Amino acid sequence: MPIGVMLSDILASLFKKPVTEKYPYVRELVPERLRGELFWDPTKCTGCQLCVKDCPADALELIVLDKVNKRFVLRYNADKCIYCGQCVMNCRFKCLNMSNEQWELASTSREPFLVNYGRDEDVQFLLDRAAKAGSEGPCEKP
Amino acid sequence: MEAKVVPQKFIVPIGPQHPALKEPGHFEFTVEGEVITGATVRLGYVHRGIEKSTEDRNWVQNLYLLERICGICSHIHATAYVLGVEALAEVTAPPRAQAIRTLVCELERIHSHMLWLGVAAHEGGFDTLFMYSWRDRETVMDLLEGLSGNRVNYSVNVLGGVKIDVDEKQAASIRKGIDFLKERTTYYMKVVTTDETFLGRTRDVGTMSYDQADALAAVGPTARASGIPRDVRSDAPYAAYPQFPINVITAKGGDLAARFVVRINELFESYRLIHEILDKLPVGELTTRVPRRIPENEVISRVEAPRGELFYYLKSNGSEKPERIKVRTPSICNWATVMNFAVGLKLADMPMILAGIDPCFSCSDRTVVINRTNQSQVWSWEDLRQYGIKYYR
Amino acid sequence: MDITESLQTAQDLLNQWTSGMSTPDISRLDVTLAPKDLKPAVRILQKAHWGYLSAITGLDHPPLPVLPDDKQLAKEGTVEMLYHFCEGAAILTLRVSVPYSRPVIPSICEILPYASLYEREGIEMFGVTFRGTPNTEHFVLPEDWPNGVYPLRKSFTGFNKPAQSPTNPGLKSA
Amino acid sequence: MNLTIPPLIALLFFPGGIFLLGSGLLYEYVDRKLVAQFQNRIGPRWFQPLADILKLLAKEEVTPEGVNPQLFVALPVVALAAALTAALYVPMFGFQATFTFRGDLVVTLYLLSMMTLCIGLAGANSIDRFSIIGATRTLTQLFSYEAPFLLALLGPAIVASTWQIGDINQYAMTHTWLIVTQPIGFIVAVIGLMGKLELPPFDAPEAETEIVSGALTEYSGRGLALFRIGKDVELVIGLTLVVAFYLGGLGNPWVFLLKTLVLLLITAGLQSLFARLRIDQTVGMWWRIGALVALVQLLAVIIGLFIGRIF
Repeated sequence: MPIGVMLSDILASLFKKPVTEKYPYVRELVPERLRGELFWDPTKCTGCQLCVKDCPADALELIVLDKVNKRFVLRYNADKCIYCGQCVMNCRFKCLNMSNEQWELASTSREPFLVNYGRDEDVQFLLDRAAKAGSEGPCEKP
Repeated sequence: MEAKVVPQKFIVPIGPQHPALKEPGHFEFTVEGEVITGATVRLGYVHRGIEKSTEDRNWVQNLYLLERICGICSHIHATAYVLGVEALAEVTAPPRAQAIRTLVCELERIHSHMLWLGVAAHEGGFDTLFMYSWRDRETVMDLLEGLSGNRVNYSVNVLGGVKIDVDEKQAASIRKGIDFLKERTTYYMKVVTTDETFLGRTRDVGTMSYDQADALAAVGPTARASGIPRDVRSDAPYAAYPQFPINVITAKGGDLAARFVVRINELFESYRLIHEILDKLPVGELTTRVPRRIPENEVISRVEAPRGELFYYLKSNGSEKPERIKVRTPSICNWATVMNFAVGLKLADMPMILAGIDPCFSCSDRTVVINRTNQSQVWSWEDLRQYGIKYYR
Repeated sequence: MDITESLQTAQDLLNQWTSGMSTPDISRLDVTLAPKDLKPAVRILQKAHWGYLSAITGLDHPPLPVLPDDKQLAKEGTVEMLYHFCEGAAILTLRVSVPYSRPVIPSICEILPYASLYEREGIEMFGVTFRGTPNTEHFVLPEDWPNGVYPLRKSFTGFNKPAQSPTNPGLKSA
Repeated sequence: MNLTIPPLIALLFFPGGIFLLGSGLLYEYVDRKLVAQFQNRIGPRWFQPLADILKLLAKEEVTPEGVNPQLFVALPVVALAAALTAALYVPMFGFQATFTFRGDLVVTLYLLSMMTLCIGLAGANSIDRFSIIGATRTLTQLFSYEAPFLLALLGPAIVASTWQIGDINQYAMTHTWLIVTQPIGFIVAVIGLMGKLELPPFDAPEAETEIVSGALTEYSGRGLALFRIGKDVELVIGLTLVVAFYLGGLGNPWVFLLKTLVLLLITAGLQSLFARLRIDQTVGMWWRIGALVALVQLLAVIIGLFIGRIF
């Protein structure tokens, strides 16, 4: 009648280091394929909207300022994003990628979760337009 | 609470909030002393209305919605769905994609069974086994994270293939992890089959004979522990299972101990299969094109989730969105077995028996559309959203 | 038993009640039945040990919108219940269709007790009455769900106005 | 080295009172840390038990409906008081017991049982279903381990032919360790202690996966804090008794610390080694095995003494 079969294991643990990870004091390496925050490269985008169409969480919005001159701003709602990577998959021009460095995204305010990607002047133009329209800020949908 | 106790009918409620259940479900056990004389179940505390929501999203978006039915067996839901959609669109994913899907399925099964081993041990008050099995489960979680980039909701599948590839480095780390797990699993097998105190809690507890399991249409490891060789992976092989056949694991006992044995033996089977897939991984493309509009048809897709047979019914109407998606999860099938076997058992065994079928509440609850707040108003999704926005401002 | 053999057996068993039959793919057989024939059909399957009931799927077929210049009479909406039986790789589907005006299907719980959960779901989601089902309590919907609202029917698109619920007025001020 | 201390100081500060409470928390910490280490976890930080208690004391105490309020308030106080009183008759930390008289062993054992009795009553006082089931289990368990535990402590008392804890301690210090001469008694005493403290695997009365927190489900704030301190104090006293009787007595504070910690290591190991026993298994085990072997041990001791006296 064997009892206490785990005896050897628990005795061994007595002299082992606990396996508990001491995050955030000690950070483990994250895998290369980790899907963190989304980044967008405005130079390659053609404005096909495929990323927006298939986003399961409606986290993406492509604002077309000038279709001919390829002036786009990608509005990315990081708080809605479910980090599935479908947009990256959909993009035929490889202008989207998910970072494996930016993944500690928690924040106490809402501002960091709304990201406008694009050329600086385009983003500024958009913000100015929003300010002129008298709305509360970039949080409002146009 | 009423200020009196009716002695002849003493009901012990378990849930919706209860330390034994990490997920919300409500059970009422009528007890006499320690012996149970009646049992009822009420689910629906985490209904999210997924079946209805699918009708509002396109075929690609639904993949991620359905993947989130269950956090533990997310990949298998996505697999059932993509196999169904591919059948509707009359395309077949390339062999390499199918093999990688199968590989992730098996890794997920390992993680689910290890998780179950820990939970079941914890329900029996054996916290040491719980801690150890979850510690070792981290190995497979890390493998999945390294492979897909995420610990849960791997999003490996896309319509028509998979997103990720397995290179030699990945394969080597998987082989290494699996070999470590194999050694640990051998040890856990020894613990659950020989430790007298643990066997005292599992042997002849919640026994379900072959005929009973058959009559109640049990699925998955619950059925296989009663000797029913029911496994979709071998009955109706899908994905890469035709090329990589499995041996169906069964046990005779039908009690809790048998369910432990079946699940642990399935772990060994998964290890074997993973090695085999890695050795003979077909070369080729990872994806194939799937049209955005799916022709009108209906299809049934069955896969073997870690908990048992997962059943998808998909109906398309020729548009970008599905007409109807029905999901029947294995937990639903197995509830009947628990409720039928509770009577006559001891209250102390109940948490373990509940855990014994490996219930998944988020799997069982998935169809309600609208949430109810404590204000007792019926709120629409939009109202809730507005409320949430107001609340956080 | 291989797939075709299983399906042939099922077809033979059900022949007398069948009002329509199709094989959408190699492993499936769809059999259309009248509601009154459902119980004997399920009983004969159970007696012959043909598989197990894997799921009951509900399908809503709403009435097609009638255009003003269309002379055709509006067709009544129907609810179709699909009883999926699985045996190995073979899937047999019994299709039972009932009109909105009289959505009554006999319950199969006395033959297959475990069908209760699926039937309760059908009651709540599609408003089908299963005559003789042992338990009609809410299984997945909240207790104070309004009567006559069936979420999986196509006509249901959500509640727009927050309805007052009589059950718990005390918390309203919260 | 056996020191004496003025009674009032002994009662309030050392070795009773404040100091005892502090060491109770310390021992709880050591216990939790050891179990964590056995399970390959980190475990709590050193002030965690104290922080728990302070948090509980700062919280509102909810008196549930349907209980007798006086009893509800009084039971934790009585439980803690009984545990603290029991400490006065035990040679704590290597110092001589504050009070001592012939037969104080029996009184101590009864005072230690008060704690369990109070928990049982607290559960039965409530109308909560988990509490009532917990109370039934607590009291059932009380009746099962009490007799073997008593018998196990009786063995040393018989060989020392005294009912005074201090004298037994003296005897143990001057003779071969009783763990060698009465090994069965030692095992029964340790396991009995674990049953008394409702440590795993004997935690069926407060099995969280079945009945939430057993008899104490309805307790919150001050009441729960007092019960918990009481349990910690009882842990110290129980360890002290077993060490004094079986592990060669308690000479001075260092010996006391060392020996009790070794015993704690053993109990922590046992806690992490087994699955929780069902209440029927607990009772069965105690009466079928525990009581029997304790009785055999006792008989052996008596016969041994008898033979020893003849020759």
